[in-house]
Amino acid sequence: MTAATQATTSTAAAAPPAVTIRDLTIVYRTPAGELPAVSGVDLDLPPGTITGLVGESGSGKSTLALSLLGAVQRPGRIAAGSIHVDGLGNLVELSAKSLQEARGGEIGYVFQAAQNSLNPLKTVGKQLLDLGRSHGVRDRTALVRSAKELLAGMGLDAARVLDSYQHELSGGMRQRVGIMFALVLNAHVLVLDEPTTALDMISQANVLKIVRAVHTERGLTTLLVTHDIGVVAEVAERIAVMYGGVVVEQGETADVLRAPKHPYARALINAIPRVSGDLSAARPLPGRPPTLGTIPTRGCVFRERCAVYAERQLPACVAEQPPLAPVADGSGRLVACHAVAVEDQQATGETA
Amino acid sequence: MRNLLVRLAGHLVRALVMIWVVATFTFFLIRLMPGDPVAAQYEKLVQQGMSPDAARNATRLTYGFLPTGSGWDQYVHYLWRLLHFDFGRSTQTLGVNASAEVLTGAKWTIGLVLAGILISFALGTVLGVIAAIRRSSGVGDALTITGSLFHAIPQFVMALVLITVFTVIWPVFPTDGNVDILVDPGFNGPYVASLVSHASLPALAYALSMFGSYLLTMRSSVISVLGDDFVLAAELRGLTRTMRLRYIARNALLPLFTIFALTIGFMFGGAVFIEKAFNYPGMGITLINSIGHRDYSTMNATFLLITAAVIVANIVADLLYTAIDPRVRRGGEAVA
Amino acid sequence: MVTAVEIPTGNTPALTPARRGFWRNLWRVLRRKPTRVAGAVIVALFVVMGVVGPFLYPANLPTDPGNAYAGPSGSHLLGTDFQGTDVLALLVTGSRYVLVAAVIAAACTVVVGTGIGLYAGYRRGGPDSVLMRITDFIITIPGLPLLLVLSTLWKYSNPLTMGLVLGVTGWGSVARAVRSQTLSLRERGFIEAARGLGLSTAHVVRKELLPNVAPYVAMNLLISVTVYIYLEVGLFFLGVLPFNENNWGVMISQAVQNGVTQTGQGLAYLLSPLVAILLLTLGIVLLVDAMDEVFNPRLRED
Amino acid sequence: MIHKKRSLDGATRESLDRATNGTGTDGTGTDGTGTDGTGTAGAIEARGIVKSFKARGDVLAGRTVRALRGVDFRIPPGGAASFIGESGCGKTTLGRILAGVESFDSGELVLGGVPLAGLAPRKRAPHFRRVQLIHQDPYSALNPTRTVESILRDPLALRAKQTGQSRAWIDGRAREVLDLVGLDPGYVLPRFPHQLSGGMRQRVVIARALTVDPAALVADEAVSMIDVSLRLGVLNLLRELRSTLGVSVLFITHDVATARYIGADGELYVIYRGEIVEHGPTETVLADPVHPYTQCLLSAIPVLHGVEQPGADRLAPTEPLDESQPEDGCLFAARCPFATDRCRTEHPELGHLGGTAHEHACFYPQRRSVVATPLADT
Repeated sequence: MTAATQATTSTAAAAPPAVTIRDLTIVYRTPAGELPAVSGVDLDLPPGTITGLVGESGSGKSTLALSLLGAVQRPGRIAAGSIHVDGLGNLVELSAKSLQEARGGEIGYVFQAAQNSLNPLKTVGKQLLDLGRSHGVRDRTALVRSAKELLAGMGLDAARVLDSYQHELSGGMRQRVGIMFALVLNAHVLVLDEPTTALDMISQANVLKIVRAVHTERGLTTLLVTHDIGVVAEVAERIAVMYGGVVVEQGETADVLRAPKHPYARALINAIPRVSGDLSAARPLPGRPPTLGTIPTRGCVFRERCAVYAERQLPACVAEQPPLAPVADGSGRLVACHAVAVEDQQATGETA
Repeated sequence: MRNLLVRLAGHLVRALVMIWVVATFTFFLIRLMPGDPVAAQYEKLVQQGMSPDAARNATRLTYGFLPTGSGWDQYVHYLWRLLHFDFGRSTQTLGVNASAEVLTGAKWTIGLVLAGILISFALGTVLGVIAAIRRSSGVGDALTITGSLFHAIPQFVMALVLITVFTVIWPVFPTDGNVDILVDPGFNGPYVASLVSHASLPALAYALSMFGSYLLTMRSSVISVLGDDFVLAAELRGLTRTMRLRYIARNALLPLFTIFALTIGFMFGGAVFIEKAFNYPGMGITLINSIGHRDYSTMNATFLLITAAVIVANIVADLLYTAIDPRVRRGGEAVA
Repeated sequence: MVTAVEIPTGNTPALTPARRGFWRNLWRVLRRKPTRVAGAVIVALFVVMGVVGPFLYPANLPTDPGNAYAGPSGSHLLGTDFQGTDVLALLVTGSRYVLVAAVIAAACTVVVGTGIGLYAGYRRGGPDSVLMRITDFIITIPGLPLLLVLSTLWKYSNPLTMGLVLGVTGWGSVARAVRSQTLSLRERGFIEAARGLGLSTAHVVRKELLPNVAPYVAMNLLISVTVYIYLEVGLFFLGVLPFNENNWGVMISQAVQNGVTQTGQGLAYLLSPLVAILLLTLGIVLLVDAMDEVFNPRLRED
Repeated sequence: MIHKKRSLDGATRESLDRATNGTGTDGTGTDGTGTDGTGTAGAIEARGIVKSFKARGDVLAGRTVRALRGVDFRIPPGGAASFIGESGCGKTTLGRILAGVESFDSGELVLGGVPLAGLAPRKRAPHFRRVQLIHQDPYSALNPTRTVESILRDPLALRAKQTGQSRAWIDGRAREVLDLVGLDPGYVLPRFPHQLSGGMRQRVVIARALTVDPAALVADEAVSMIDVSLRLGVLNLLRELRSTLGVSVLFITHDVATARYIGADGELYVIYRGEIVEHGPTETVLADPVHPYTQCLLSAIPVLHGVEQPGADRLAPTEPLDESQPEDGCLFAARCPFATDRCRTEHPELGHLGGTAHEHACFYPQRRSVVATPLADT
């Protein structure tokens, strides 16, 4: 735990993280008992940075994103851990009322573009007023004005958009309206859940450009949740890779992409076809990602598909899930792998 | 707005066609009746010594049908008179037009049906929302089971049970009729009280037999809306619970309009059972009596009126739906 | 990589597990909840009652005017009616007409409704709009008044005609629902794929579409039975139909006409058919709960 | 019983023979199509395919959307072609037309040397059967109420009936096609689709397509709904089928990288608003795109910073597609960063670039390096 804190403070200057997640465990009640979707996750979001959270289906990334708003949906619940948000305190301990005010107020959330995140029976403008009413905004004209500024800044005809129903907006427009709703009350933490899934390349590039722009303009702390490493690579300074409810690697995006340490991160990056370079470098990853019911309860969650385990058969891999620990190269990288830890020990042993 | 007018025009055309088909159907039904009552009446009058023309006229007045002439002539004549709301004369109540006979009954039926619908709709939708939101708790289960149970009980069974309980075992309500005949009609206390006490049980029977289906429909509609993305989005945007409930309820009510129209039709149709059980002199009783007395003019008029009521209810529901749902009202893809 | 593939010959592998395992599946799904077993038992009892029951009693039940409106007792388990006839005997002998008519009507509804719904949804275009106009028409015409009007022409004297008339006037909503399901299934890739593979329309309808609407159809078959029981019993209750065969509706009608609801005398006589109807409904509702699971492999597995 | 025991590579060779020569050697492949013996069996040729849709909803306005405005291409037997473009460009419609699922308004389609325009719809069906569509969504492409075994048996039983094969042939062939797609028949056959992963389902879909010995597979965003770590397996399978069975693969996608992975040695077609705006060997077009639309599209691909460096001429994202933009001149003019007055009034036709196989439809073709390249030190 403390190791993780040290690691991030060393990279992100002196500023304390805007969001600090410690030992977070989220379980879902199923007929087979309570199963963890997220187990013992530590994650820091340094202020003013975009962090990309990458994982496949069932990795727990969306559950983690929801927990940042204290909105894990039933039958899930936060079983352990804490989520400290700058200026709010520990979200896990907040009252329902303060949580409701924090959502949309301090922390903005943007849905996937393909999802219909607007009430189909009300215009955008009416829903904006509902938002204001829910958050006790007195000055309605100011609210509408800042909404219009945000929309215009994203290249939309603000007046027309406010007078539109959801079905009258295109996918790209809905996404921008979503961003407006997330930020109109001046939230300083922004969570984007699969913001570009189901968009084509050009729309995706547009949305990412906007995300980047509002992020810098408003000095946000942003978490971008996606299955697409390319999206993270394009906009995020930091990346966290999740698998089976666990963060397996975390670090500067360029570092991780250049030299991934965790076998899953490495395999995932190698499994992506590229637009240039050697095609034969791409390698498929055997097996399939685990679901809630099939995440191994003992040992490393990635063991079954792990090339390193297949080769070296470390007993520790079977015994316990490795903790997310800093690697010895001093890059501030965090990796949860027994093999990497052993290599580090050997390396330090040799130099000593 | 244009969408609304186009829709309305389409509805009217379809409604007219449907009423025409039903009218044609009853025309042939009555003419096909064993021993064709119209021809029988005509022949009887002629045998009694009336001139053929007089007999033809008299028969026509009674049934609204020409007893003689080509089938086509008779049919056109019948339709022409229907256009003038002339259904002929009642043969059970002498000297009264069939249309007047029906309207007397309709007055009572509409009152009952409206009362029943309002009560059951309000009860059913509110309980349906609760049943959906508390669906994983005992309250939700109990409501759902109650809903299915009441939904499954036939109207006449409900009526008979109510009668048995509230007039036999625990006699607090009058058994039958619409008003105490000993009370002076008019807008006075005793008369209104008598009206209300006579209407209470039948209206309750309607409400109890209908609220279950509203409850179940509302429940599944709310559950489906709860799964919509915008509900979670509203929560994540920090909308208050009240606000979110309002969003959910309004969206969930939309599909209920279709059901609403169907139930109105069903209630007019099913009025027969409850009116019979309570001997409440509405359209249902009019229909049964006309059939019992082989009063074809009244039967025809009642049947056509009930059909028309159902069609109108359908149109109104659809227009309401159009007015409420912006996806239909304001272009975009029509929601079927 | 390359391995010889042994082709099993002479045996018939599990070709159509869905069909062969239907009854076994049904049994397994029923056992999952005691309420379902109870439902199945109730329905089975009524079936036995309708099939065997009438043979247990003489064609003309004995009357005993001296013992009218008797309450339940050892000799008359459910009491007697206004003529002193045993109510249990009336109930048992009267079940056949009711059940046969309801089953015929439900079968009619499901066959016609599913057929028209599938055809209209699959063909779309012209045939679809014609069929749907007819369906709208059938749905909109108020059913009960129509049946009453028809009673001036038809005598509903035997369960067959009763069932057919009920079925012919009642298939509209099934057709509409099956059509809309078919339309949405059409958009699914597997229908397109089947046609792309050159499989015939008959195949697509029978093997791709039908299994997917089957749960809905089966549920409707059961629910229709209850609805038709209400309707026919209700028709007799209204007292406009002539009757020459004893059935539950006649019992209720007679009880009301003889003033049971006014005097409270012979309540058992009135309540017996009502309770029988409710019990049968309950049994069917409990069974319906199992249908979805029987037909949907996704729910069947744990 | 020649089918009693047969090795997989035997079956493979047989399929290969059939696909390339169009002649069944043992009677299993003679369904009478694609056997003109001129070596064009399996070739797919489109000439001026045009398709319009009536916009749904507003009946009175009756707006039509022109999905395809005269598309030409030819794909040799066993070839690979990728069609890329943003959503709404008509690429999906094109795939559906090739597979016979959708009709076309005008133009000519030649499948296996047989022109289809003159044929009655009934006569077209067997030819279209040689082109199988692999859907984007493997979840809806398989009937949820049936086991994999019964899904595969139906088309095989139809074949068996036509060619007089035995039941054993059906069983054997079902196992063969599963082997071909890398699935264990013993595991997969008795299972229902919902019991399989997305990747496995997509393999079953491909296996089902193989039951009719197709000349071509049209894969429409075939991996976009599959988990990232499983995608490459399915892509590799499509590549393998090309080389082992000689099936041509038409890959329709907005994801340029997967298009390249499938068809690096094939042709790349860039579609914009129902028109091909650029075409050429895949690697050539990616390395040296000359049409501004292609350049915009390729510029939009995220760069894997740390591993790749962005192309020197990478363009900023253009506005999204708007079908109401003018159709007079170049269809891309309104969004094009380089458009001139000529572009807005005159419509450029597809033409060859300096006598090469590289075609484009732009008045001002200009090579720009927009695609990211690998960093040297990795």
